Amino acid sequence: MAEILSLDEAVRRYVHDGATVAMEGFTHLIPFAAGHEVIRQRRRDLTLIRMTPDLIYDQLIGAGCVKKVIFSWGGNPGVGSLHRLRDAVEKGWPHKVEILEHSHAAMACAFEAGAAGLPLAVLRGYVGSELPNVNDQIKFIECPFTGERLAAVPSVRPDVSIVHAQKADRAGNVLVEGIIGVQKEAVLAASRAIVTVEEIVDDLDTHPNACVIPGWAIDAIAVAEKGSLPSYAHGYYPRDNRFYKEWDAIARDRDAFTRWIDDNIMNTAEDAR
Amino acid sequence: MAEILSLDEAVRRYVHDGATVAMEGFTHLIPFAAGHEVIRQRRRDLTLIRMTPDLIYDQLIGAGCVKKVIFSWGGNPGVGSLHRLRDAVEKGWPHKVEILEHSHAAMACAFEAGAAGLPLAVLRGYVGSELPNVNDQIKFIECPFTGERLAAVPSVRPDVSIVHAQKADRAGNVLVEGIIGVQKEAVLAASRAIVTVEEIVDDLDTHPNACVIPGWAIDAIAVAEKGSLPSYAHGYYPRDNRFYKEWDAIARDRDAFTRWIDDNIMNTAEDAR
Amino acid sequence: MSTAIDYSASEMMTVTAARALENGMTCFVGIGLPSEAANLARLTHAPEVVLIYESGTLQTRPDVLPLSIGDGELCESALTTVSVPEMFRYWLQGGKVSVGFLGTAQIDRYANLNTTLIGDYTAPKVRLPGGGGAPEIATNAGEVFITLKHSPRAFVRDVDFITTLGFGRDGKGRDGVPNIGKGPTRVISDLCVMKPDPEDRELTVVSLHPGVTREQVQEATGWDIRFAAELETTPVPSAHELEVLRELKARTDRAHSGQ
Amino acid sequence: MSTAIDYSASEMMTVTAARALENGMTCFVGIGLPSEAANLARLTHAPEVVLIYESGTLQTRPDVLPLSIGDGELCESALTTVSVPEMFRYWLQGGKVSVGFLGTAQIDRYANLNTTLIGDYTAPKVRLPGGGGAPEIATNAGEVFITLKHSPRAFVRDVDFITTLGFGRDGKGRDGVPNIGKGPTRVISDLCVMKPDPEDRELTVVSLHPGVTREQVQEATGWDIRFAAELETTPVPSAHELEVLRELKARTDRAHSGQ
Repeated sequence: MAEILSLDEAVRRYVHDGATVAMEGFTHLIPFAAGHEVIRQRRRDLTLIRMTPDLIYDQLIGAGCVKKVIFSWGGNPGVGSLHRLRDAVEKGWPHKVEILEHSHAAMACAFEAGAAGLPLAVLRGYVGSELPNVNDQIKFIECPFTGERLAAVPSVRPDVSIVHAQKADRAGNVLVEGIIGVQKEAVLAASRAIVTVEEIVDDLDTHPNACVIPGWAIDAIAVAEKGSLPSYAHGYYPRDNRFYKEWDAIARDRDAFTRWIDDNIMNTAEDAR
Repeated sequence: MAEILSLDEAVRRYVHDGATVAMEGFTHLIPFAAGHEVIRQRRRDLTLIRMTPDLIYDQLIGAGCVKKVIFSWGGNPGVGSLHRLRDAVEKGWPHKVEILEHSHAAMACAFEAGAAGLPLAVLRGYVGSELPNVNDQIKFIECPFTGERLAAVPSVRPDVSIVHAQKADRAGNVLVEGIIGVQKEAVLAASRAIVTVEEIVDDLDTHPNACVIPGWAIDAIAVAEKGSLPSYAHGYYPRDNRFYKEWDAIARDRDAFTRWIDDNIMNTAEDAR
Repeated sequence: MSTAIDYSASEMMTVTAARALENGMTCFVGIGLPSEAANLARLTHAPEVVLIYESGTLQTRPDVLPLSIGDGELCESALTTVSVPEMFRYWLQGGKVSVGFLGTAQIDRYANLNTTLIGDYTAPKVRLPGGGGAPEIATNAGEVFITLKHSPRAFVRDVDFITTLGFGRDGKGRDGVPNIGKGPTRVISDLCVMKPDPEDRELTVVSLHPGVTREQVQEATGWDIRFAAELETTPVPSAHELEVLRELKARTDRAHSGQ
Repeated sequence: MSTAIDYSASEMMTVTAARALENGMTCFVGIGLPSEAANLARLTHAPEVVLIYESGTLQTRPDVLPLSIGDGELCESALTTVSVPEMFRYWLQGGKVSVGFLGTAQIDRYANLNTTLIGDYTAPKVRLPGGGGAPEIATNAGEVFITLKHSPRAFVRDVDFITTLGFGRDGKGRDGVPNIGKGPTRVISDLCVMKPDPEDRELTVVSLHPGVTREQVQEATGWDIRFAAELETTPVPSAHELEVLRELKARTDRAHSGQ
């Protein structure tokens, strides 16, 4: 049953050094405030899972929180590279980061399978791709009915998932709306789930088939206003595309990056002040 | 791309003798008007797929349209048996009907896999059940990552699926709302799809993550007002529970059944007049 | 202040079944007796019990009992409604259900359930509705409660067909199976409460309903049923429970006969 | 009445790519150049083309080009938005996509795409973003269009890494594979249009953009590229196409530079 906690407390309680963590949000509703709190609490040796690492993982990697990244597309969308990810992979700064890469289809199916409690996802995928040569977690099975060869990947089952959503009610039921990505799957696949929200309301005031995650499937709810900036929250605020562009210059340079982390994360007690 | 047709024309064009047909709707939105049209057009040798056969398949079976039924729960919900199904299976009236039975979980996964274009569905199912002894379409595979034994069933991929929904817009995009069952999956898994709707509107007037099936994934839309009675349409009319109870007496007796079919289906040019 | 209250055997059964549920449980509810008991629990001592129906309705609070597993009432009073594949994949198989609450046509001494048929599969004496959600509810839920009326035709030594696993033909059907729930932990009839023996899993009477004798239970059971060493007497329904149950059933009857 | 109009090579590329799309197609759109071309098609000759983005937005009609694959504009202007697993399972793998429209960092003579890395996998010279949706778009869509700028670093004889299948290392990568799309049927660059040879699948120039010479194409290509016997000249952009494209880009720039 979801407890309503401060973000500081939620991260402290559920995100431990060495944990496997999925912070999801497909371009939309990326849980930046929570990611910053993880950096602020100096978590180490995390295995991060995410389809599209985005700036949030670039920041975590550059800040030295990360041992390994499992992903399917690691770029700054519409802008270019994730320079901190590249620097870690190519040059080992601040230390070497291991990567395990999939396709989107496989990752999406792996989140789905994780939510469905299965050990594997089966898909018609990776045909002719050389990704299976460099990722030993991609296998192939034979359909017992048709003989067709299909790809299989392990399901995603993080120790902790963190997602951001528009709102929760007082019982901790959460509404996710708009581009919902793999957020519900991330929450359901994880042993523990933290959801940050823009606000807590009396009534979710929604329609019969809305994407609502019940409070009893969540461990902690934390209010984080503008908690997904520079990503966006449908119905609340738009994507800060300018920041995504500016990030390119900040992240290219180790010193500029470190300064940005210090000024915007480490030397603030909490986000957004 | 969906064409807007009369129900008569839609069934004539897409439902052929010998076809594999799924008419879905989990208690809600059962496409009775379309089922009645199939009876009226005297289709024969159909293989019917449906999680919960309900009265609609009882009627089709009793009317002699059916060769085989693939299902997971064949009763009159809250009332008792489907007497026409039982009479066909136990006594061969009007002729022998073959059955292939699954669990709900397996059927639901098989519809999902059909929509996902896969040849099989994998689930943690049938453990200790004797259904695999009597259904040779239930097999077991081993997870290549964990070694766990998991059930596998062929995906559902009907020649035609027929579902009922609340409304379509003029481009044939369909809104399904409330208990959505496996309707979207049935439509997407089939080679051809017919959707009957309560009404055609200018604008579906819905929310970002509503269950909307695009017109280009549907072959025919037919207006069938009250087209799911005695089932119901969320937002339009309630379930006719009394008819479900009355059906028990009608269906128990071959003559009463035949009379009912004649009076309510065969001797009417179309439903609901 | 309590006074003796009249109640029927079936009310005794429903109230006892309802008491098995508690706040904090997430219950996947079968239609019929389980649904009646689960909603009674919700309307009395367990207002926070989460009820899930296989039609996709999550955390539903129906005002009247549904006739079918997919009545509109279930959707309208739910937190949200998901597709049926999602219900079985994410919520049941995904391990979010703590209790599966099932009815059945036949049950045997190892709590295996038969809802498929009486007789031989290829030439059935009676064809029953089939498995529905039960086979996977029974294995993927944390534990299973079962409720049905006692009769020698319902409580048989060995079911004609195992639709749904209790503990298998030999009581060992769950041993060594990975990722499987505890299985049936209690069976509530109109005569008594039974639990699987901790050693060999055979159903054992642990509590007799008030006024019911061992002989009555044995007569209504198709095998030599065991009784626990410390046999209890099931507490009687309270006036409040009976009042709520009767109002619920009256509301339900009115709702289903109208229209 | 038509007059000579100035246009850039990149406009030529976008307009030509846009013209590949038609009403009735369902197009899974990659971000960047494909997105620009697909929306130009929708705003000019193919108003009914259905655009799908991997973020889950079905049948979207953005007014400005999205910077990311999941901009709010895509959701707000979509018929509906589904989850990402549903997008990849039901809509792409389920066979509902007729055309996948992709960009890439590298392409080789068999139209294999590399978006993974330059150099060796364990010691990359340049680490690229990775596969994203492309590996399965390329195999599960009915056919694939590819658009990218011509350069010897982009058009290489053999890609360093096959992220996404064209026709494999030997041109036979799709032969005998069940349930696979036709693969790349055209590649549109800023210099020309290429199609796979019907026999051996090697990319062959079928149309030169106006004013472009064979030599220019060869210089910008990392292998001895073939030219079709009947080499065509790509039709020039119309004034209308250019106007719509320029307005679209101006709207987009305004939207993305403001907050």
